[in-house]
Amino acid sequence: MTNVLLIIFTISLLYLGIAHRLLTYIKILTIQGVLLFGIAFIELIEINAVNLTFVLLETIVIKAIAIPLFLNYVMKRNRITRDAEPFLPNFVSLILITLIVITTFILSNAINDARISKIYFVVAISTLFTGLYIIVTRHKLITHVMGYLVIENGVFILSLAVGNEMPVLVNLGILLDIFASVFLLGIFVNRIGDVLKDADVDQLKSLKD
Amino acid sequence: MNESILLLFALLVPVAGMITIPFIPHPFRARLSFIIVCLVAMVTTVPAIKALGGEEIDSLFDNSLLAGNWSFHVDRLSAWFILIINLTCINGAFYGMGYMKQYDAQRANLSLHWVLFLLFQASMLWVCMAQNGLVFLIVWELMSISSFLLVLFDHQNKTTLQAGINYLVQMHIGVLFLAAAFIWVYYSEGSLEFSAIERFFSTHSNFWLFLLFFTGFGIKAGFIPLHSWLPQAHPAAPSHISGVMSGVIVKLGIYGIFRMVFFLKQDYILIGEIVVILSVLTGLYGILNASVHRDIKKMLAYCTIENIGIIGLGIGLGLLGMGSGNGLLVVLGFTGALLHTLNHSLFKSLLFFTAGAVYQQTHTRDMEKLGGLIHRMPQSAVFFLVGAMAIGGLPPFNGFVSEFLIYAGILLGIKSIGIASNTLMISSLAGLAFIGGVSLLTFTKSFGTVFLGTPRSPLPQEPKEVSRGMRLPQYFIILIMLSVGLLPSFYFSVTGSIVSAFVPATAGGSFSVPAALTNSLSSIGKFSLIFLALPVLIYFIRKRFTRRHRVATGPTWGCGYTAPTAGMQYTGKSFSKSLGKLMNFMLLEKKKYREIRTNEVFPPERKYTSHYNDFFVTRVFDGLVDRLLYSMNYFQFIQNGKIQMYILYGIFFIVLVFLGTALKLI
Amino acid sequence: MISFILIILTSLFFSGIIIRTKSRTSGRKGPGLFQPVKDIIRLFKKGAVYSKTTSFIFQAAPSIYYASILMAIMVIPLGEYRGIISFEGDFVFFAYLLGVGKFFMILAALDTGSSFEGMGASREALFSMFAEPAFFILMGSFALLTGHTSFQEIFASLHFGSYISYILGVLATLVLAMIAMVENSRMPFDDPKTHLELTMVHEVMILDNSGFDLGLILHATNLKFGMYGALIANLFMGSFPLYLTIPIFLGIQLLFAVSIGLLESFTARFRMNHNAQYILALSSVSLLIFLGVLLMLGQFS
Amino acid sequence: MTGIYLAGAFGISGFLFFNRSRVINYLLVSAFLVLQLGFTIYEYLHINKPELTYFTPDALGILLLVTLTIISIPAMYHSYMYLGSKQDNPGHTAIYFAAMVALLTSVSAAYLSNHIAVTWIFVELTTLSASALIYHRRNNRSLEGTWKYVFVCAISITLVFIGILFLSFSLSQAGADDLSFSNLLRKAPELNQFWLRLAFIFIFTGFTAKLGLVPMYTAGIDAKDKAPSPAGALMSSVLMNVGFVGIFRFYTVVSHTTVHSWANHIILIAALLSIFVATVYMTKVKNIKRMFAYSSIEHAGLVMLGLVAGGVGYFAAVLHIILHAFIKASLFFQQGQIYRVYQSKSMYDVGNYFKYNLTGSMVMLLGFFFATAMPPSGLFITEFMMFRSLFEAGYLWVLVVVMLLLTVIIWAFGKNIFKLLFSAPVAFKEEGVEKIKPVESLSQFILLGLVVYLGLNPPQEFLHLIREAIKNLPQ
Repeated sequence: MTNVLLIIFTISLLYLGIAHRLLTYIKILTIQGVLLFGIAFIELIEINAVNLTFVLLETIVIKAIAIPLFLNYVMKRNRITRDAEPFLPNFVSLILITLIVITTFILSNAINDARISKIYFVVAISTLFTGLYIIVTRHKLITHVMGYLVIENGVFILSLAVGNEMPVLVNLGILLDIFASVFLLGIFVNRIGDVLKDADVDQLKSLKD
Repeated sequence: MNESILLLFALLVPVAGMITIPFIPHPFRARLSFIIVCLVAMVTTVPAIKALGGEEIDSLFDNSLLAGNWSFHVDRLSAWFILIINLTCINGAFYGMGYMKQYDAQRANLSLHWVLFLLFQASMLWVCMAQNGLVFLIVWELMSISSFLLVLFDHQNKTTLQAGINYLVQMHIGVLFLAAAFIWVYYSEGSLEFSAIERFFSTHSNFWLFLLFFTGFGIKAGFIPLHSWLPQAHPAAPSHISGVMSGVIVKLGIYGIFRMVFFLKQDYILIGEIVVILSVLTGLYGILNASVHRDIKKMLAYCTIENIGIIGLGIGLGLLGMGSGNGLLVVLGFTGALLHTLNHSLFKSLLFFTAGAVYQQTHTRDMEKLGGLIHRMPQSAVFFLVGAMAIGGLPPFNGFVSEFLIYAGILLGIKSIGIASNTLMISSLAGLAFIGGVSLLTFTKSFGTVFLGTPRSPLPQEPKEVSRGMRLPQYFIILIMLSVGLLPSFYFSVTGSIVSAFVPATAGGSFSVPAALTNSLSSIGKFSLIFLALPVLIYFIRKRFTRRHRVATGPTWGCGYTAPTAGMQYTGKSFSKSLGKLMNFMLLEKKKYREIRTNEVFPPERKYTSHYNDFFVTRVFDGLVDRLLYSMNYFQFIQNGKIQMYILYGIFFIVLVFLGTALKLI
Repeated sequence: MISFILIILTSLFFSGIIIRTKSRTSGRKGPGLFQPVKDIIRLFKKGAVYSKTTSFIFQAAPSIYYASILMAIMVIPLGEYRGIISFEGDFVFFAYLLGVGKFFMILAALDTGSSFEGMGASREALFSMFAEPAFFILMGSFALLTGHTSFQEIFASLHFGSYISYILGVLATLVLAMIAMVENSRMPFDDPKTHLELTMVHEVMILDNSGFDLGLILHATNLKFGMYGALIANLFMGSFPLYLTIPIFLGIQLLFAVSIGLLESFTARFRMNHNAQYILALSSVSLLIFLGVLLMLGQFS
Repeated sequence: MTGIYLAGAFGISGFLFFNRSRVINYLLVSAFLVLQLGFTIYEYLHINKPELTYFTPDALGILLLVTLTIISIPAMYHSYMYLGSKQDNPGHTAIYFAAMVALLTSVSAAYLSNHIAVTWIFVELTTLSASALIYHRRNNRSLEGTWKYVFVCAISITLVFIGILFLSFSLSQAGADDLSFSNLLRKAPELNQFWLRLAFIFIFTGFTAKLGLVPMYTAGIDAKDKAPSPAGALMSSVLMNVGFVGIFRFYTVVSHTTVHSWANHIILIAALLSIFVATVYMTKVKNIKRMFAYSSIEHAGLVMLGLVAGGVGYFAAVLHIILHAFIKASLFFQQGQIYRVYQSKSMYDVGNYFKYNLTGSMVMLLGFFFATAMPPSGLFITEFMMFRSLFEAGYLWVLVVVMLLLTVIIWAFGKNIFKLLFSAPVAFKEEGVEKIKPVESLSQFILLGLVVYLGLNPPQEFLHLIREAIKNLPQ
């Protein structure tokens, strides 16, 4: 079952590559949150109840509901245009993300570790690099935040792989990522929106040598 | 009194002075600085003289320094250089007191200057005493830094800044070479002590390590092609600093080379030949450049390069002597070099001091703007004249003595077996003679242009003779110069004892100086004295003869032209123009002018300027440095302000490491 | 001491012979043999005119110049008989003494502030600079050949034996003679009888000298001739006894003077801007001598 | 004590945040400094005694903690100078001090933590508190700097987290759960190579953002540039050391495994590239603060080279990073005074500083010599040792390249510094120039004096601590 969810998750990454609109991005993030909820639920069923509740709350409440709503709000407030404005055509993005997935697949062959399921590794690393890819190839600040959220999702998947043994790590990661991503990035996108009128990365290129 | 305590004083006194000077009233700073310079000189001269007498002094500051003990050692070689340093520094400080009066308004700057002068002297002294590689490098760098800051005194001037930074960077490169050499020694011998270098030389091939040391010290000494800091830094510094720098700092490069030479155990011939060739080329290059430059201090700086060539020639001869086991050649070469080191420090500081006097009175270093100063500053003119004669190696002054020793060495070396060394020697002989000829041309030109004739351009103020305080040290220097010129045997015996203490018996160290040589030297002294008297005698006779004759004065004979102007005089540039033209493959003249076109019926006033560029700087280094800096432009995309790129670097790095690992590259 | 006296004697009539030779070749009778000396004595008796721009250098220079030549002459030996000054490496002293004289003459010329004299001084400095290496290479070669480094010992032990040595002797004579020409500013490097200041070398330097000073300078020139002649003569004396060497000396001086006269009569001077290369060629010739010496010593085998 | 310290310091930070009174502000800051000092002394006396499970004051931690405490006092002093010179609103001042206290506290905690995850938490906290400092001026540029810094650091810290996950994979293979450094060190030979390599790449790359190495150094430059100069001083000294602590501790673990030489190569590449990038920008940059920031990059690269070379290089690396912190801090403090004189950081606007502020210009001059490792700077000794270790480790070509680059850096650095000190500035009006009191430069002289003292004649205890800090590395 987790495998199915993880594969769906990977498909969402591909979709991310070809999505035109920011709203679609938000939707994908919501879907990913829900998927993560599922995976976490199945995977971490054995750990203690408090931790489990915490993880589940984080995924469903924060990742699937709060953040998408917040992003929506930011977009409306700053009147950010709906287009994602990638540097590269979506077609190329699709190819590259596919390549990322394939590469991680090949790479995962090197693992001969019975305790860690390869699929977690593949999906997590693909997610990580897709997130980085999104950051690098998109124009807007808000897409950077979205890319960062995608990376966080990848990290979450990765932490699930050891979640059974070290729930502390999972919790820690989640806690601080919530803090960093939502609180800080949110505030800054707001501020930048206030100060710069158009949350476009183009305006943030004055600090250079 | 224990000598190590004296040495400790050499550390404490300057530091105390450096702390005190900024806090005492302005008028006393220069004087206090001079007093401390004298004090330090005193406490170091005592051990130095003892060491020259054979009592070497060892001193060990037990220190928890990471590098082990700070060992200091005063042997004869150090002593010789310590004496030279002290002599030049005292003269420099004394002269500087008078010279710096013109900058009295810049109080902070002056105070810094005198503080640095103390550091400068102390660091030079410590360079001569340090026996541990790391400590040596530290004091060596301190010396470079303090001299660099002293050069920067006139920092409002843009060229001064450039020259200073150039100097700093080149000194740093020198230190890198030295550091590499010491590290190599440490790597193989496990110690940074100088004795480890000796051990290294006795077990390894000598050539490459010596090359490293030679390059490092050679930058300081100003061997071509590593000389380019010298003609820039010397003119930029205040004159007494140029005097001390040229008189001593470059000599410490020579000191280093001497140190290493005395550690050598094999490869004498190869190293000696390389040193000889390089030195002759250095001498020729230096003097040829000196002959064409119109900036008086730049001329002197190039002339320093020439003299380094002569000293290097002596060292090379000594090495060849060690290689062939010819004790006499060893002694002639090394004593010639050591004595010329002293001589050059004397006449070069004298010349720089007079140049400073000229600059102080006229505010220009451009010889072509001067002229006829002998009428206004007769004493300075005589100083310069004496300096010029001495530096040209003309008897009865000291330059001749050391050059004679080197000539004698070459003549001895000619007899060595093998066509290669024969030819090398005869070429050095011709080179040295040629250097002498060009230096005659250079100094007649400089003296003639600056002091003789009539003033070539109006000066901001009427020049007058400089203060007594500035003249006194120059008299003192001339006195010592004459003593070397007239009593060469004494100085020879001192330097000879230094050499015999260092050269191992296997390499011709056990030599006895033949009677012919001592005879020659005493003859030189004797006949120099006669030569000093003979013109006086003739002049006296002439006076007697012409007393009753009618003497008239009139204008200079203008060859029929009756309205000559000062601007029509032969200039320094035209004086050396023919030489410059002949040597134009090396003396790169840069002219700036606009031709008159055929249709210009009434051409407007126009200018013609020309100056000479340093061959190595223009043809080699500028291009390299420009290309290096230009290539930096290709990497300016890195910090481009795009945050996506910044993230991309991380991805790239990780991916590259992945790939590298997968492909077994890392 | 003998050589010193002989050279002084020679100097008295050296110029006379040259002038006489030149007159004869051009079909004139010419002045008396001692006319140049009489001219000098006349100059000694005359008053002087000094330029207002000059300083004490100008007045002192001729004396120093003269003294330097006198000192230099003292170094010259006569065959086995050493000069007044003689020590190992004395020829270096000799060369540098001459340098002192030249140094002051150049300064004196510059002291007048005349552009013509500066020009002459510049040329003098340049030419003598190029002549310097030739002399040193020559002496260095002899030092290698004989194993000695003082004039007297070199000349005393200089024996011409093989055919190479004759070539060497001829070449050495040529080089020394040419150096003498350069040092004295004679044909073919300079024409003392030229009438255009722009083309003069030595003569233009002393334009402003007059009276006693000029006399000193002129006599110094004669002394210099005698000195170089003596050097050449020494090449051929070896260790002959005195009754042979003095005639040889006088004969060679005569020959030298006559050949200078002939040379000046039948050749034209070099182009000024080519002078440097001809003078430098002397160094190359001296190098040939050096190679010859190496051959003689069998170092090529 | 650690608990008390953390609670107290964060408490003070919180109070500072809400406090608007000047007097109370002084009191709180002094209280923090006293607390910091007391804590440092306490930890020094209780070396190697674990507290709260996750904190152990080991030698390295103590060394860096002392460094931090020494720098923090002048940092606070210069903060008052800085804030006093502009009429800031009290809210901003409150945030500034709260953030600074939080920054110092989290940095201290990060030094002492013995658990990689705990280190990670505090490193994340430093990012947050530093961002408040960078944004202090509240203009577009500082906003941009803050945004970049936070974003790049967030990514980097995520990478570190991924690395920690991988590390835990490799560890669970070895059969233990504990991610404390001592445990890792104990289990080092048994760690799974594959996961360890992955962990190393990610952790190293992540920490480069703090230490200032290629590849993630980029945003740090903007941050140091835009932060007020006392904050810049902290970022370029103590905050850099946090990155060093992270890498150093993990490197110590790695050095006992089979991937040691592989890790060395990665570090070597990063270090060389860092020095190269620093060289490129030192020659190009026209902003004093950015120049200092690039100089920090250079030194971070050198420190890493020392680690790579091993042997005496370990010693040199630790000494170097400590001395560098003092030098860079004093340079940044001095930069604050320069800004007060010229109201500009651009090389084009400054000049003749020697005339306007004699003592300050002396600091600048000495700082330049010290930062370029010329005697009597202690860095001369450490760089000499590094060169020695590189030579001994056989990295001859690295040595040559580094020497060349350092020469270019000296040239570029010197050109700018001497322009600042001695050339007359263009279009600068002398009338309204603020007179800087010499006493304001005192702290910088003390810091520089420390560099000489610790470099040329270090006390035995200090040397002992450094040797203790590197004792776990293979000798």
